[in-house]
Amino acid sequence: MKVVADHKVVNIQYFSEENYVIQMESPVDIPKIKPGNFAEIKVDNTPGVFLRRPFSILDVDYENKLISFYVKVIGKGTRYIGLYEIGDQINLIYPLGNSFTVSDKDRKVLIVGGGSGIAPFILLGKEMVKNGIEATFLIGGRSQRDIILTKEFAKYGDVLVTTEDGSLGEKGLVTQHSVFISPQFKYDRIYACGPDPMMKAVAIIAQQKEITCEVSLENTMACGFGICLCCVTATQEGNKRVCLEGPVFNSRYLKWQI
Amino acid sequence: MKVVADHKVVNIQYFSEENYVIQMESPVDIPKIKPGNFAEIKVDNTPGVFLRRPFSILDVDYENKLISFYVKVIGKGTRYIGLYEIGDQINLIYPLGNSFTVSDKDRKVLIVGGGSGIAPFILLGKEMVKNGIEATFLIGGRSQRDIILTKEFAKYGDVLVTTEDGSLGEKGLVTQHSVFISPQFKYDRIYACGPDPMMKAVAIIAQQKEITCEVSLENTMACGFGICLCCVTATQEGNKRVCLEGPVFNSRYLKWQI
Amino acid sequence: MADLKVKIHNLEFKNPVTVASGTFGFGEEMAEFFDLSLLGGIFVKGLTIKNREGHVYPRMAETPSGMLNAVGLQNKGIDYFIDHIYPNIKHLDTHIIANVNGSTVEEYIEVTEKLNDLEKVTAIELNISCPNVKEGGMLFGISCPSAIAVTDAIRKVYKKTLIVKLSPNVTDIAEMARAVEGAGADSISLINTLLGMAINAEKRKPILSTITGGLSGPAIKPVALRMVWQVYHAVKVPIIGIGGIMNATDAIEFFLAGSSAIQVGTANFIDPMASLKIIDGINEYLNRHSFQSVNEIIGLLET
Amino acid sequence: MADLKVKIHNLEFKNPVTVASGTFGFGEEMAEFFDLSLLGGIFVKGLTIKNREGHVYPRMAETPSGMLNAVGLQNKGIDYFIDHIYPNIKHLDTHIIANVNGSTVEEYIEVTEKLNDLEKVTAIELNISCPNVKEGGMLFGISCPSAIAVTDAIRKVYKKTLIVKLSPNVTDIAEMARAVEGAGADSISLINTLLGMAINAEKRKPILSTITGGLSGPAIKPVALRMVWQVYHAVKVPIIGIGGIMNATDAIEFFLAGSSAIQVGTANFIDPMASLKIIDGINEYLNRHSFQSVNEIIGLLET
Ligand SMILES: Cc1cc2nc3c(=O)[nH]c(=O)nc-3n(C[C@H](O)[C@H](O)[C@H](O)COP(=O)(O)OP(=O)(O)OC[C@H]3O[C@@H](n4cnc5c(N)ncnc54)[C@H](O)[C@@H]3O)c2cc1C
Ligand SMILES: Cc1cc2nc3c(=O)[nH]c(=O)nc-3n(C[C@H](O)[C@H](O)[C@H](O)COP(=O)(O)OP(=O)(O)OC[C@H]3O[C@@H](n4cnc5c(N)ncnc54)[C@H](O)[C@@H]3O)c2cc1C
Ligand SMILES: Cc1cc2nc3c(=O)[nH]c(=O)nc-3n(C[C@H](O)[C@H](O)[C@H](O)COP(=O)(O)O)c2cc1C
Ligand SMILES: Cc1cc2nc3c(=O)[nH]c(=O)nc-3n(C[C@H](O)[C@H](O)[C@H](O)COP(=O)(O)O)c2cc1C
Ligand code: FES
Ligand code: FES
Repeated sequence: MKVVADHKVVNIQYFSEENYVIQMESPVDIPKIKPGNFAEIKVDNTPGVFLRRPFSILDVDYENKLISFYVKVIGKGTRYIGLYEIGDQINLIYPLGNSFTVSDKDRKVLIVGGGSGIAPFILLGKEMVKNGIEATFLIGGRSQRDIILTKEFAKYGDVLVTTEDGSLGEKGLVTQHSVFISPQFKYDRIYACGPDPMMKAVAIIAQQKEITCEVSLENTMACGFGICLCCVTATQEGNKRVCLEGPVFNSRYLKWQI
Repeated sequence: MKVVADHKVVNIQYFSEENYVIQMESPVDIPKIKPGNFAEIKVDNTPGVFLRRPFSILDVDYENKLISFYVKVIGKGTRYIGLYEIGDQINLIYPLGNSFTVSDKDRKVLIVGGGSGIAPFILLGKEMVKNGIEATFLIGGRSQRDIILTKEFAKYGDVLVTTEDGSLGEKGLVTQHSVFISPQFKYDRIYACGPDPMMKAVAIIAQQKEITCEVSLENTMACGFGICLCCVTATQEGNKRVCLEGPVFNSRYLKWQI
Repeated sequence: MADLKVKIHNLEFKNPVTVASGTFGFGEEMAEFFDLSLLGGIFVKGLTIKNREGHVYPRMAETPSGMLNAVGLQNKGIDYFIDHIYPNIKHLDTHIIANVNGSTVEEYIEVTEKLNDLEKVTAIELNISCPNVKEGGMLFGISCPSAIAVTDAIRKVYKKTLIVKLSPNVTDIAEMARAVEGAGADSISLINTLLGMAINAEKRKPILSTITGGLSGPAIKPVALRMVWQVYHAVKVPIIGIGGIMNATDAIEFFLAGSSAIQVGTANFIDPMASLKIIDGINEYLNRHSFQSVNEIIGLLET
Repeated sequence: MADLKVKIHNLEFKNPVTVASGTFGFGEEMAEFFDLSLLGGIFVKGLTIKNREGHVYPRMAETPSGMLNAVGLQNKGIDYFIDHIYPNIKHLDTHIIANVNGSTVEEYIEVTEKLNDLEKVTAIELNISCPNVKEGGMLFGISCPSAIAVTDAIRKVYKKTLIVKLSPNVTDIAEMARAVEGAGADSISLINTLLGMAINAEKRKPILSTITGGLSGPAIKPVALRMVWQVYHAVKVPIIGIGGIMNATDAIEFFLAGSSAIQVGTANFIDPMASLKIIDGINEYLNRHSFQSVNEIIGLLET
């Protein structure tokens, strides 16, 4: 069964005006969350916001019933969520969607995140450690201020960084990082989440190198749990719901115009 | 010109869960407010609230640019206004509507208020004192908890009270108060504001006693400043806008079904 | 507990709260939220004769108190429904009503004929009102002669309860209702979505891939209520009210205007438990106002 | 500062932002808020041949992101307008456009003929779309032959700019638009209100004294945008877009869909300064996107 419940805001940490992590307390035991799962957040009392908003689950603390999200301000809803106060109630539905494949056959994996696309990778990092898989995180952003949570990622693997303005890590887009042209480049799997062009570029590289690549897609969702058919993406087997058969897809399964 | 501006909430005082006074600070000098004038309050971020809500101006402090309202919780808007926090901004339009007649020919007046209908009578009381007119306030409510601001009214005249359950003052409706059958009953004018049936009952008594009676009407308003024609009341001279030609009318001018 | 049972034609519904076609999938996904047998009925996602991929992305736009959709009747076709979906939902203790679509009268007939044999599909809802695709039949639903033609044809091949779903995109809804009643509809459901459009001003492009789409949600409730009320005064068959129903108060309004049952649509997206809450709320209202049965308030509006 | 001038027929508007009939009175009350000469134009409250008291209270109901009204064309009649209102507003440096109503073609003609002589009334808006009263002519506005009849009759007696205001309560808005264009309309304004209804569930009564009323506000914006876009592709005359415009972004959407000017309606009730903010916002948008003139974005939607 899914959780549909009001959650109490217990912490909001701003990294910049446009990035924050919000943590909430669940009134019930949190069911097992898999890396890539997301939640639908109801944003109350916000003019112009009618539907829920989907967010990847950043982290969970099962013991203390805490769940957190990393939010990047895009519009009305994402701005308003960050204005909640400690103690306010927010209605959540989760866990939604499928999750990233974690295979104990893998030895080394590359995890590529851009923007709010890093959100599902804390939970993925934990799974990697649990399964003895060596993870490398490649995090990209426009500038230094967009690169957050690197200390957290460092707990689960190596962290590489690119920024478009060169203010942190290598200068350029994630796909221009030297790791891709390094002779030591040898990964069993690549995971990517971020803006579409970034995921497509990563998928192309993966294809060239014949490495399995899983991407987590964004999409405009009305429901988030499979009943409206608004969120489809074209696949080898026809249109699939990003919220139910996704958001994680093997990149070769997608009919992307790459 | 009218004030159309965001005002800062500086105080909210609850008398009960359903009654409060909210005070706001104006960013500009407050123009002269006459007793009976009202304001249109914009209630932001409240689902289901699309239009502004009209409220009589309870009191003004010109020097400190403070304006206050007495609000009785009726539905969504009136509940939400009371949940604003100190420092929040609320958009107001005022002064709107006409006002009670203050005539220096009057010696003694009776001011009858029920429920939130007492709101315009603080400013009216002040005018009475200023003009040397002796005012008697007759305040009615369901029970003791509905009778508020009596100390304030006492500054401007005698205060009589009725409650339906007899928990304060005389038991019964305002119109059943003994003042009306007292041999000393002699007023030059009666003012009334409150629920329609109450105002009608007062108007009938005034008519019988041949005393001028002014009532302040409520009405569902879309604009509050005369442009939508949604708030009309039938008068001897046809439909008049309660927000512009009113809210104060001589009761004999109205085509009430009394 | 008030009596919530209502009748639509010769079918008894345990309560008047059903879910609208296209807003509840085929029920399967929603079983993760609550016991579907609590519902009065489930109008499943629109069915067509063949597999349809629907429209390309983007298919959705948020609007003030509503949304536009351009799903375009994505479904795997009637045969897939019969073989792979029906077996999973036929055990439910609620009415399963198939939403039938076609681009020609023949297609409507073909789909309907295949549904005749499904014991647990106790009724069909003839969708002549989907604004999104030719197959959705809005062209049938906006002119009397064609609405009569398709209803009449289906009436001839379908013996169980025939519900016809009307489009609000017409000048005279009462006339449409009388037309399909005359052609044999056992019940009328309304409204489907209003044809609307949304634009991204910054990109200077329509938000939907199809440019226009179907408007649903609370924004359309005043139009839906008005049409239900007009149709209630135009026909004798029971009406199933649809359009922006978010809570029990909304549902009560539709009963008062003349609906015998209601469909919860877009509300399911925002609160998957909405229909259960509405059932509870209706009961609470009936008790509070001392009605024994929901039937007492159908069309009770005092005008 | 971008060039905000637009042309409607042979009239130049200093900017494309006007205010909708019935939502701005006759301007007089609004002069307390700002200098009315800043507006592109003022569509004054609907006029009829005789004094009309309008409908009895209640005339208004709030709805999700909108409102219903049942004012019923309250006005003191055309003669009163000419004698007592026109003199007070004729000095304004903006277009004053009279909204003409009637219950018969003759009444429309009578009102129009009296307006011919008012120099500062540079255009009339023929209201064949008020859902509230017979005199509002919605019956004219929902069938092509009658829309043609009244437009044609007025065209014969009115030499200045003739704007015809369409009702959205029709099956085919493009057909209506072509009909009135063919009958001589110089411009088409749309949409008037959608016919809707609101119910007080607790009292089991309609909220409006007239049971049904006209729905306006952001709720109807998607329908309005869709109709403007359809009409833009159906006629050659300039379109004045109306429906739920609350801010400059909404206005831009209407220009992109094909409007040459817009009317701000219900928004005036919530923010009397809305139209001024919209003028500023349009200018800001044009500058930000490097357009020289608002004319460049009319109908620019990339589909
Ligand atoms: C499965 C999934 C997981 C997500 N996880 C996260 C996360 O962990 N952290 C995070 O910050 N964001 C995440 N997002 C994105 C997030 O849902 C959107 O940023 C949010 O819904 C925007 O809401 P808003 O009200 O702020 O923007 P709005 O005011 O609704 O929109 C602002 C602008 O952004 C566009 N837009 C909004 N949402 C999307 C979208 N999903 N795709 C494309 N364009 C869009 C709109 O068209 C509009 O132009 C996720 C999305 C999905 C589908
Ligand atoms: C000129 C004027 C001055 C006013 N002064 C005050 C004041 O000083 N203090 C105060 O507390 N209230 C005052 N009111 C009343 C106040 O405006 C309403 O109580 C308020 O608008 C209700 O808003 P809401 O969102 O809480 O209720 P809603 O949720 O909008 O409505 C709740 C219920 O109350 C009914 N209702 C709401 N407003 C009215 C109304 N005006 N007339 C009849 N029925 C109504 C609705 O139909 C509905 O059934 C005044 C009204 C007017 C017209
Ligand atoms: C995403 C979506 C898909 C829909 N698909 C169908 C459909 O397949 N068949 C149909 O008859 N109606 C369909 N509808 C219309 C709904 O059944 C309903 O008539 C409409 O949404 C109005 O109700 P609401 O405002 O409660 O959503 C769909 C609506 C939405 C929002
Ligand atoms: C209270 C009210 C009164 C109206 N009166 C008229 C009128 O007299 N003549 C007319 O053509 N339209 C009238 N309208 C319709 C508006 O001009 C406009 O077409 C409609 O409200 C849609 O625009 P909006 O959503 O911006 O309000 C009225 C609308 C409202 C809300
Ligand atoms: S968002 Fe509704 S099916 Fe995916
Ligand atoms: S409320 Fe608009 S005219 Fe009075």
